Amino acid sequence: MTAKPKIAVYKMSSCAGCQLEILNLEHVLLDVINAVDLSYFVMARRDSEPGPYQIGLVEGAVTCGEEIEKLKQARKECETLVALGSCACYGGLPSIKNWTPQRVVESRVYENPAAIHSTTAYGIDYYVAVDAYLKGCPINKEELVEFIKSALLGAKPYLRPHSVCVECKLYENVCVAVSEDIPCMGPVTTAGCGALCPANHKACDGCRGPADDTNAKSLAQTFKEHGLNPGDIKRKFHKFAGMTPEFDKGADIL
Amino acid sequence: MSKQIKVDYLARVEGEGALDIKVKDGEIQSLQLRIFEPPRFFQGFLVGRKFDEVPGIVSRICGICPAAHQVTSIMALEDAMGIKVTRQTQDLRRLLALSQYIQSHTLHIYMLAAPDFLGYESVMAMAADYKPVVERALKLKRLGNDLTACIGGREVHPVTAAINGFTKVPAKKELEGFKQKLLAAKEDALETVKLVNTFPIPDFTRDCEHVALSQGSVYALNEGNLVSTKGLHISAWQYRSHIQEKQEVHSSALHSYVVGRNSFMVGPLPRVNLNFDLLSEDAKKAAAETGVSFPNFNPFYSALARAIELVDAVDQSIEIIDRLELREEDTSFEIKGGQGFALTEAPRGTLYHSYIINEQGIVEEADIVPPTAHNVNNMEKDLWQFVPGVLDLSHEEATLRCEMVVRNYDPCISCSAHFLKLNISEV
Amino acid sequence: MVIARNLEAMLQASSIAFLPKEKLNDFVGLLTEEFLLYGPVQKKTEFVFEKIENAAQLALDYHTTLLPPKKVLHQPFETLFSFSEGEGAVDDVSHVEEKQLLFGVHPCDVHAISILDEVYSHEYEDPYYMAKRRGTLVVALNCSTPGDDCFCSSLGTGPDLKDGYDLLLTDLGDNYLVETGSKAGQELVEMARLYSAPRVTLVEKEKRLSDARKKFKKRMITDGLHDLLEENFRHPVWEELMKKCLACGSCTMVCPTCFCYNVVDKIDLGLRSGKRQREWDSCMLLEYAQVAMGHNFRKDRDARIKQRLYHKLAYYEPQFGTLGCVGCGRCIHTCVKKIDITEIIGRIRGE
Amino acid sequence: MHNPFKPQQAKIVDMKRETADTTTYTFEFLDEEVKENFCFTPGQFNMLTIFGIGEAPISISSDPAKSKYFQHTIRHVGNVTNAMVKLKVGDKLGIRGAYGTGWNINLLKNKNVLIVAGGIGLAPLRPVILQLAGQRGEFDRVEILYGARTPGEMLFTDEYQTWRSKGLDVLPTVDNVPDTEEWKHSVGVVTGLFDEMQSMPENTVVLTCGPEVMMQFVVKDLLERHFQPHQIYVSLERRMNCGVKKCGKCQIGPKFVCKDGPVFAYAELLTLPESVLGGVGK
Ligand SMILES: Cc1cc2nc3c(=O)[nH]c(=O)nc-3n(C[C@H](O)[C@H](O)[C@H](O)COP(=O)(O)OP(=O)(O)OC[C@H]3O[C@@H](n4cnc5c(N)ncnc54)[C@H](O)[C@@H]3O)c2cc1C
Ligand code: SF4
Ligand code: SF4
Ligand code: SF4
Repeated sequence: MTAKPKIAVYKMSSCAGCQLEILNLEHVLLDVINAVDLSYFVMARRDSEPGPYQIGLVEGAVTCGEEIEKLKQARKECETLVALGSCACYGGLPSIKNWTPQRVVESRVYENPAAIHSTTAYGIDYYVAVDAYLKGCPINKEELVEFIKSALLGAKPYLRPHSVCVECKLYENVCVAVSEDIPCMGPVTTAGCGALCPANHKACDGCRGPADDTNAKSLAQTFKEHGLNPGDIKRKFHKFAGMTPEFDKGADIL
Repeated sequence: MSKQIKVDYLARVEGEGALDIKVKDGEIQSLQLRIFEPPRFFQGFLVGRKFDEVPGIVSRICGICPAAHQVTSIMALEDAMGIKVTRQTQDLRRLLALSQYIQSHTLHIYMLAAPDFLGYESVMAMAADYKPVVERALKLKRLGNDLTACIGGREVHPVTAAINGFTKVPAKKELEGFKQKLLAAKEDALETVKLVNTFPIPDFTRDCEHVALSQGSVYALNEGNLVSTKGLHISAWQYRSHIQEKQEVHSSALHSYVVGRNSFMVGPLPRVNLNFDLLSEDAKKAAAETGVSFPNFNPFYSALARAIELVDAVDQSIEIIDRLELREEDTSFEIKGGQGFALTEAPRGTLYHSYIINEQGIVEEADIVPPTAHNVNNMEKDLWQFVPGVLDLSHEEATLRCEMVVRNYDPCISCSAHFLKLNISEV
Repeated sequence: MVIARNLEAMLQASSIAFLPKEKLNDFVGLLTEEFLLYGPVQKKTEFVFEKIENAAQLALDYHTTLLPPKKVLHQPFETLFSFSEGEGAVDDVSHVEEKQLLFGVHPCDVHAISILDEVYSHEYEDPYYMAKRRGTLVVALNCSTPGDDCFCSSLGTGPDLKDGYDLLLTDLGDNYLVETGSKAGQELVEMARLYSAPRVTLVEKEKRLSDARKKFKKRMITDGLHDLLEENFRHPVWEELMKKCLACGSCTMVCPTCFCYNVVDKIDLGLRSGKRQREWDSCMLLEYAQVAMGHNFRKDRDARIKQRLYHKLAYYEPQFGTLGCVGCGRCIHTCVKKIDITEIIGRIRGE
Repeated sequence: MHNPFKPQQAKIVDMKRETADTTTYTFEFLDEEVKENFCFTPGQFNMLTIFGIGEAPISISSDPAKSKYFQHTIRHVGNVTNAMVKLKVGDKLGIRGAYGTGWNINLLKNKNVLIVAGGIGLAPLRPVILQLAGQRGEFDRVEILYGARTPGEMLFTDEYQTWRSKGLDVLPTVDNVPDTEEWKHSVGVVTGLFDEMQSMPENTVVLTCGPEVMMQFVVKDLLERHFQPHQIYVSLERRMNCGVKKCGKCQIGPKFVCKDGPVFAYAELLTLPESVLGGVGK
């Protein structure tokens, strides 16, 4: 085989949970290290090898000017740029702040907000071209491994594009929406997590963002019929992926 | 002669920080532990969200100790609504916390600290020469993660912990399976203590206040009062009257201190120092065999304290699994407005959450202080004392040593950046 | 291909016996010695088919399970074969017939299994399904309390059953009436030394079933269904459904007669070996009809909704000689939007 | 039990780059018995496997008379087909087939044959073209209209001469001609050739394959020229994961494209409720 592909891990505004998932690949970590070169990975190593890299994994939302610069640099030095996790895909949880005027949010946290240079939280594709999206908060490790393997094979990875409901059915979970009347985001959210929340008897929180052919409006309507007020519905859609037009439509219900 | 120690990206810590020290004629001119993670405004955007979203949201403050944030926020909210949980819920939360100790301590000892002491740049580099050691680390870490996933549904950002209980209680059979694995892991934990005890520990002691939760009857994790080596003894609701933050000109981070006194340290070393007698018998025995005495004020022994806690975590987990009967419980409750407080011991140290919620359950105010925010002040104080002692070393060596001082704390910069009120000095 | 529907074998074997309820435990115990036993068990507020070890686990008064017993024969995930570098495909997946038994299957699901038998043996045999099927006995259970969404009585697929089973139970209060439908079933009766029941019990059975028939809340008129649908391909109901439907795929995933699957290769990190797997797929999903270069033959949600309904109600018949719906009501129950196949047909009929 | 899902190992014995994104591969099965027994009719397809990546349905593009060494002409567009680019002569991969219902050569006997192909769509038609050429006397006029995007994207260009010498008419056209290329023939979509062709509806059978939109226009224009739906045969493309009527993906109405097709009489498609190739549907 040819030289091991070089991988860089970048961090923007995030909790580091997605990159931790790389180290959480214990059962295959040594195989991963055999197959690829984690060349730039500040969380795990002191020395870093300079670019260019074949694959750049970008974690986190972009929330300030420095990050925009850093991101553009990353785009330049990576052949394939991957949004790692929902923050990088859609702005993630940090994007909740976007729905309140920036000044108001800042003044809740800082005594002297004038010097804060925080920008609207966006996913990375707002600024640069992105080749692949590993959704989830955090990402699903299996999908990451799937992605790495496909990259080694030069193929497009199989990442589920459909709703969480599909996986709920494959694992025969009791549907929290139908059987317990708990408002669930599963029908509009991308699968790939193994329908984790419903499997744990909890509504899907929409962390993986809109699935293919999302009909958020219709789901929001159902939420309303089941007694949620507009504030509740807004909070559901303006959460991990509120910046996507698909979920924004759900939040729009009156 | 002037010298500059500059670490642009502090490696093997969670989050992004830098270290900048300027020395002139043997004297420190400036010392900055810079945190350049941009703020994410959790405390800002929590306002207006519903109380039951809080655990899931605060979890995302930190991917390394999400369960600690979740459980602490849940306890603060329960405090606000006057909810008392069952013994089973307490035990499961404890077990969840212990699983995170196992995971996080193993990660720190083997992947973040060991390379420093054994002379490698990373665990990946170490793997070539120390394969069995690395494999042991992976095994232990996986066990911690698996246990977190079993109780919490997932290792990073678990999902089951909820107000007044768990959305899903693990099956007794499942947990019993873990007992066997934990029994087997005990040996690995003891080996870890031995390994850490071989690390060359710099001779460095600094007299500072060590702060931790203390519960009297068990090794404190998420209950008890906050106590210290200098006589602090308060409960969660008194936190703000005793612990505050101030801005220092030389640093961009806000500095936590005990009112009327100084910076302080939280984390495994203070915990072991303050609660040594409550460690499991085997943990105490393992500690005794190292020949290191506690209480101990050399921060480089933090890794050893972690290893000792690892043994204790394994023992405690087994104990809890043995006594848990596990049945589905009624987790319903009534929403009430109010203010609540909680203090817990996350793997990295004391964590504080407090909320005010209104009658509809909407958050009106949130106050969160994570362990690293507590420690930053102390890290800098350590460095002020430490740096003069390494000035004779090569630049490279001195830099590494300074980084190690920071890594002793296993800092979690994402956490701190999002809660410390950054020093925003206008130029 | 005929399985357990072999009429001749059936007639020979046909006999009736009693299984007293207090003997159920022993009977199930006996079965578990011989077979991997799957039966309905309770899961929270719902029911699922699961491997069972004793009768106490069974919930025989169940309504409809979340997934049909299909999941045992055509599994949600299934390995087709493994492969390795140089060797190509290695058929290491045993096609040996496993001895298993589906216990307490409702008539609608028995019918659905018969339909799948047809699908999987039609022209090309599917070795994975057929191996499992050949080793599987079906102990059916007539329905006495249909669920809110059931409409099998409209389709003649329930609440009673005429064939497709090895044994057929009917709850008569203190006893189950046991009818044999195959030689294998007869052997079970003999093995368990069940007492034969007098013919008059069949009257009692009929009474219970006619009580059950009165309890159905939903119905679907099937007369001229094929033509009705053909004529109404452009009915306004489709556009309304397009606005309503979430395209989540649940309705097809739970359907006992849906058989579509997707295939994925799982290779290991060394890239030298792996396995080929199939998993359930759904025509309700956007990717289903997508081909290379992004072209999609059913991009619009209404096209997919129509595909599902037409396939069930108009296309199965020319393909497999039977309607593709057995009236189990799962697709109605599972739908977050409560889209209801019986209402749609009613609507088109102008009811 | 015979397992229809298990691919047989086959070896690449020859490769020929046709265009920038299309290659013709010649295969033989490794197993002697499989090689001996393999046969196919024009228009049928195989399922090609690259282990670890997946499977794709690909038509057989060679002469059915020489079934021991069969060919596939593959356009590299996705996972499986792109992985083929990296293969060399001697490399092995998995193949199973042949599947589907092809062009019915018997229906063409003593008739005029009009072949209309677009892009890669010429590949599934090549076996029938070779058969027509081989048994030339049994058919009346044979006309091949072929459109590609550019001259460089035309398939089998070195064979047109032979086809013509056997008495088949070949009319090529391209959508456009880049400055770097030379082109002496028509420019424009393939239906533009209808004005130039000899074929009239009388006693003619049309075989067409290409992108769906192209076929849609072909059918529409031919109908306007009074060809009847039953005279027109089309080869459809659908997603397929099995090739043997099990995975369900390729269904259109009660038809399985993998078995009842991929070749259909247009008249048959018109009976389906779902619209195919611009047919109204019911
Ligand atoms: C009967 C038939 C004959 C064909 N003959 C040829 C031929 O001779 N030469 C040629 O170059 N192409 C042919 N194709 C098209 C070819 O099958 C697709 O281009 C190919 O499947 C793309 O697979 P991929 O893995 O490279 O692409 P990807 O887009 O990565 O496909 C992934 C999966 O999607 C499915 N898929 C995607 N596109 C198609 C498609 N168009 N048709 C069916 N399944 C698809 C496949 O199952 C594949 O496993 C034919 C298609 C059919 C249905
Ligand atoms: S629980 Fe949620 S994700 Fe699962 S099937 Fe129900 S609605 Fe869909
Ligand atoms: S169920 Fe929903 S919230 Fe939970 S992990 Fe999956 S996508 Fe995220
Ligand atoms: S279409 Fe609906 S009612 Fe009919 S068999 Fe399928 S799931 Fe049951």
